[in-house]
Amino acid sequence: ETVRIGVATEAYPPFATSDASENYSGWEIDIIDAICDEAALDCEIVATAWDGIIPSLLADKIDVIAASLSINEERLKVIDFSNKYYQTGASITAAVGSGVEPTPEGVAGRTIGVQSGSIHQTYASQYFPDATIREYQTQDEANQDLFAGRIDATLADVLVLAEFLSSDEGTACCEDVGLVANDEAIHGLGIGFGLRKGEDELKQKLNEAIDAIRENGTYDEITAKYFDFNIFGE
Amino acid sequence: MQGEEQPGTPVIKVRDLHKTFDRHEVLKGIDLTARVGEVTALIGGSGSGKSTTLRCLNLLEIPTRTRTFKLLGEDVAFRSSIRKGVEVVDKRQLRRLRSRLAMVFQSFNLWPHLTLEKNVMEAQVQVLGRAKDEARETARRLLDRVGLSDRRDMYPSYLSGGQQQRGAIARALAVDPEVMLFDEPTSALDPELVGEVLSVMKELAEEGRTMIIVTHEMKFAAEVADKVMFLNAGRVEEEGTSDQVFNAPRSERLKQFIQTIN
Amino acid sequence: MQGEEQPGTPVIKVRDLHKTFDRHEVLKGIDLTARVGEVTALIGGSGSGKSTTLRCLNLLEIPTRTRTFKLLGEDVAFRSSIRKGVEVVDKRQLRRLRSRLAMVFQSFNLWPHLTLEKNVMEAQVQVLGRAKDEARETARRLLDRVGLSDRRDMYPSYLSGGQQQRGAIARALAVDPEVMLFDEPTSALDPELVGEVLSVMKELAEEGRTMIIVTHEMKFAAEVADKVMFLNAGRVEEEGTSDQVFNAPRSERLKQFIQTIN
Amino acid sequence: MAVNYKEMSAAELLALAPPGWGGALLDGLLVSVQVALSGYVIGLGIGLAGANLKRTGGPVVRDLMAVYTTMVRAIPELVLILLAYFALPTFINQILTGFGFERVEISGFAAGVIVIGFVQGAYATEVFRGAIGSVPFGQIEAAQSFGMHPFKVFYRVTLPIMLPAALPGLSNLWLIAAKDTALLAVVGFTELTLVARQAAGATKHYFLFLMAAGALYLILTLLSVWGFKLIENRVNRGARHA
Amino acid sequence: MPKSGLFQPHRIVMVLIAIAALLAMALNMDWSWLPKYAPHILKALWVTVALLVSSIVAGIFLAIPIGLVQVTGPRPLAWLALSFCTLIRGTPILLQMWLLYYGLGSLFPYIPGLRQTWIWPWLIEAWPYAFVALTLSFAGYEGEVMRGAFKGVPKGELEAATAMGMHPFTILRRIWLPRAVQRVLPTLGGEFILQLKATPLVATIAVVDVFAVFGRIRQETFIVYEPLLMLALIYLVLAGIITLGFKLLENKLPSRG
Ligand SMILES: Nc1ncnc2c1ncn2[C@@H]1O[C@H](COP(=O)(O)OP(=O)(O)OP(=O)(O)O)[C@@H](O)[C@H]1O
Ligand SMILES: Nc1ncnc2c1ncn2[C@@H]1O[C@H](COP(=O)(O)OP(=O)(O)OP(=O)(O)O)[C@@H](O)[C@H]1O
Ligand SMILES: [Mg+2]
Ligand SMILES: [Mg+2]
Repeated sequence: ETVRIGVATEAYPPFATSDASENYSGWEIDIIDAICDEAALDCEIVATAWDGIIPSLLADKIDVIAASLSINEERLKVIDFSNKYYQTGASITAAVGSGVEPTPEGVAGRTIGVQSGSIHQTYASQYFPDATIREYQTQDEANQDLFAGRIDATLADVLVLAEFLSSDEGTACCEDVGLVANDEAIHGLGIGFGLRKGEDELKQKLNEAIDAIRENGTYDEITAKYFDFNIFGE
Repeated sequence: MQGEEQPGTPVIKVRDLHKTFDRHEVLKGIDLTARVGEVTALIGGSGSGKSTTLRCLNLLEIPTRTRTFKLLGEDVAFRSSIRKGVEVVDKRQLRRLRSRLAMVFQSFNLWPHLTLEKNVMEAQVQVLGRAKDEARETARRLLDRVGLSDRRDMYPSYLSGGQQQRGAIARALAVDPEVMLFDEPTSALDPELVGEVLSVMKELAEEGRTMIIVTHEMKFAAEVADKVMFLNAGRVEEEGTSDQVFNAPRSERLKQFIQTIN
Repeated sequence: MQGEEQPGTPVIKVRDLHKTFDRHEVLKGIDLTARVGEVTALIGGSGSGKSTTLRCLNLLEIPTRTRTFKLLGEDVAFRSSIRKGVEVVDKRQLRRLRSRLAMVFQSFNLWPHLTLEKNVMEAQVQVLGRAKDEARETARRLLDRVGLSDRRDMYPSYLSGGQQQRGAIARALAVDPEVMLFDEPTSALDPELVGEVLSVMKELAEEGRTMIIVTHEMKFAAEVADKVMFLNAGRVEEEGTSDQVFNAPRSERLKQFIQTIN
Repeated sequence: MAVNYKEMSAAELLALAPPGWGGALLDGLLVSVQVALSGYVIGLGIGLAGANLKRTGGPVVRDLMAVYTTMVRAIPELVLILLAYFALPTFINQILTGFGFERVEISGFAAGVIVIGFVQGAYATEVFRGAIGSVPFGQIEAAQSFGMHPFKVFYRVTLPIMLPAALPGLSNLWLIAAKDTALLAVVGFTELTLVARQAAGATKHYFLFLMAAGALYLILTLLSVWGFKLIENRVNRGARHA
Repeated sequence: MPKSGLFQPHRIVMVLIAIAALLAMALNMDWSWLPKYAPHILKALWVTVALLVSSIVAGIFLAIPIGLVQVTGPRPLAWLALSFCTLIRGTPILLQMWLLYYGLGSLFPYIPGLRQTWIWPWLIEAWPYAFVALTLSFAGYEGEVMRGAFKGVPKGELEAATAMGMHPFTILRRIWLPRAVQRVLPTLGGEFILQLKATPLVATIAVVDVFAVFGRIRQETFIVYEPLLMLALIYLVLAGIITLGFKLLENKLPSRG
């Protein structure tokens, strides 16, 4: 039986982006391939709007969410997760020399772009009461607006921002101002595959496959193509 | 004041026909018998119920109450329910009977999206199930007969009123009706066009068609009708041969009516 | 066949008026003189150019070509360009002159979004710049005069045709026009309503108003007009006092026209 | 790996074959047209049925139809799409599994077709109702008096006679249907608008791709308008003042 | 239909069913999130209403000249207006919005010196783009409507004014425009509702309107039905208010003519 892997339609480089033939590529896609191979699962990529990715899982339109979804308490109430397959921090990127700092005081009075429905939005609304939060459908659009000067900073996954900072535009306009303080309740326990509750068999297969590719070197091999450091975390 | 029974097979026999619209009783017990080959003229003042009577005969209006309702030898049964009012029990019988009576309307009612020929073919194909070629042949023959063979590919809106009405007569003839019903077929026409329609109707009468005609053309009625019925306020006030009715009216109202008409 | 010049100040003097619509020459050289206090009736068959002549007089239509065009003592100058066609040189003069001629249309053309009183006030306020109170007073007086004082707060669509036309006359009178132009003011009315409008117009004529009237009401024209002009195919075919024109027509066409009218 | 879109010219970016996005845009257009067309046809069906129900149905049916047309025309299509895509399947499946049936899936395509058909149905009901009202009743009676089956009366007489009156409204509805497909982008359904946005996001050539999608929609609109003109000329054959 | 029709037996039953359904929803479903988000919803509701009203007002002001020049000329302007209407009506408003915000907006940073001007603070906000897109869209649709309305005013009524020597501008202001507006009034309620239905699209360009707030509620609570039903209800009520407003307005105007 095929397992439908839900990825977000919105570009989320370097983890997952689509080309003109609707082929998705990126680190996360490569990892999924490896895991499916390892677990001998017949996987099929199904693109879903990020905004509706959890409802899609619940509505049985997909079986697994593989869209850099952080494992956190709120989400655990509704869905189940595999073990983490990577973990990174959240950082703030701002215009060069803007004086923005990754603290509540450091962003006071500024406009911060976040992806709607992401943990970063939750974090920002909880910790940055004095900043104006602007919600974007995709992180990519937040980056664009940061480049365009329409927002002062953006809060997102450090790796995603690193990708942006390495692009021409990112290099030209912006800089990383550092990681925000960690809140495990929000940032969670790393990134895992989202599953419907009760799918224990599938969950176990995924967990075993994650362990296996970590062990046999496939994970590192793929990671080396995209990053020059360890992204698995502790 | 109903006339005595006469010889000949009755094709329509209706007794004590009542029709009420929203509490207003329009027909208050009409008796009508039409025999094969007979031409009946219905005359009467405006609002006396002539159209309603005619429309009840082919059941475009359903009678509110009636004792006998016999069309073409078949009894029509009605039933009444609160939700739907009175209706005919057997819908297929209704359609079958209607297809054997043909109606010609005051305002022609040719179908504007079909050419004249197609208008005449339509019921032949859709109701009688004739083959198209056969229907077309009949259509051409009948259009020729009413003097419209050169107009058969035109749409109705391009024809004069008289031409449209002759087309409507051809359309009615096409289903070989056993009875033809006419509701003031000339009253929507300009005076100079009336003649052409009446002459077609006169021919039909002479052929021995069974016809029931509502008309205001008294001269025409006197000439072609075997029987004339004078309606007044929903009742048959007087009835007889056209000679009796026009030349020896008995009731006051009929006398008055004949006077105002002339 | 133009009439001889007569005494009195001419308020309108037009010579050799031509008007062409899309290559079709509708007016082929009209001469017209209207004097103070004179009532001129324009008569003629349909399409002869009566309305066009009248509309040229207050320049709702711009003449294609004309020798003299004098309104209220002022010469009107025209210029012609390829892009805009013929137009009046001085637009302000145009508006000023128009405000001193008033036109009453066949189809009344009261403004439906304004009450009757507001209709009569509108031009007074917007064109003559009168104060609202003064305009309202004038409006009431004139509506009273045409017998509509009890209708002044109604919207035009609630009035009968005759009432609307009387309202339109009041609206025209409100700007104290020096000449009144009427284009078949009664022909859109039901026969029983014509009388009330004609009687208002007759009063105006008796008061000595200068009026030019296009009409098909020959009896009315014969009664009130000082001068009658008969138009035919874009030309003034015959012209004279109403007695001359109606009782002693010279041209064949006029004789024919008078015959068909009666 | 990742294509370097930076170096590519507009022509290359819009090329039909990948890495150009032209083919993807055209595929998106095709999908949009398919959804719009399916929804439109369903809408027409609902509209015809609805108009007849509104005219001849009992008071209860008429009121229910009124509730349907009013509600659907008042709620934004975007909200209806979300309801159809996320809430409707859960709801249906709760019922189905409750009765021991298999679960069904509502794909993005199905959700789009359902919503567009449902919305179009409400508008089409009104269009058809008005058009049927414009048919002289005598022409319908003439058909009845020949003993035609009511169904035939409708599709052989009433329908073709009312068509000229209905066409302008139907043409508007089609254009609305075609454009409403863009809303499916928010549930991640790959139609023209979403492809344009993906292309824009991937290449950073926002202006180019959004303009390209706009041009495609415009062409579709203009072609449709032209097509409806042709149909109109055809159905107006019998009318004296076509 | 008689006015007292509201109290026909089957209608009473229908209303009762509707009330029962609402009650069942209120009692059986999960509304625990409502108090927490109520302030956000109210604020966003204000955004929706403000965008709706402002874009309608501005759109109508644009639509009047757009409709007018198509009737009066001059040719080039008429042509321009027609093209504008075709363009707006021929493309989805979602796309227009994205074109303005992500397309046009992405070009501004490349304009040297723009960042230093007074206009920059406006350019970096999202709502001006939403406002402009909604306004242009409304102007495009209503321009077409106004064209028909201007054209539909009987010529004689304008000639009557011309014949009295009114200035063309006075005619427009006093006769033509009021008459045209009067003609569109019955259809305007429907157009307002269509515009209301276009407002949720602003959520896709980072404006937090009602639709966006409910998107966030769904994201954060993972509750699917309740927020959507509530959202539908809010739009129903807004549309109801518009309809009611126009009913009242129409009763105030002369019903004939
Ligand atoms: N569908 C209807 N609903 C209500 N009343 C009707 C209906 N049809 C006819 N009537 C009424 O029934 C009465 C008789 O109408 P009918 O048309 O039969 O008269 P008629 O004799 O044909 O008159 P006419 O010479 O004017 O055609 C009239 O008072 C008419 O108003
Ligand atoms: N705006 C126009 N464009 C083209 N032709 C016109 C126009 N106005 C009038 N005509 C033509 O000019 C001719 C004269 O028209 P006009 O209205 O002056 O006639 P009339 O004498 O008033 O006739 P009637 O008694 O029917 O009103 C007619 O042939 C008419 O078709
Ligand atoms: Mg009758
Ligand atoms: Mg005239």
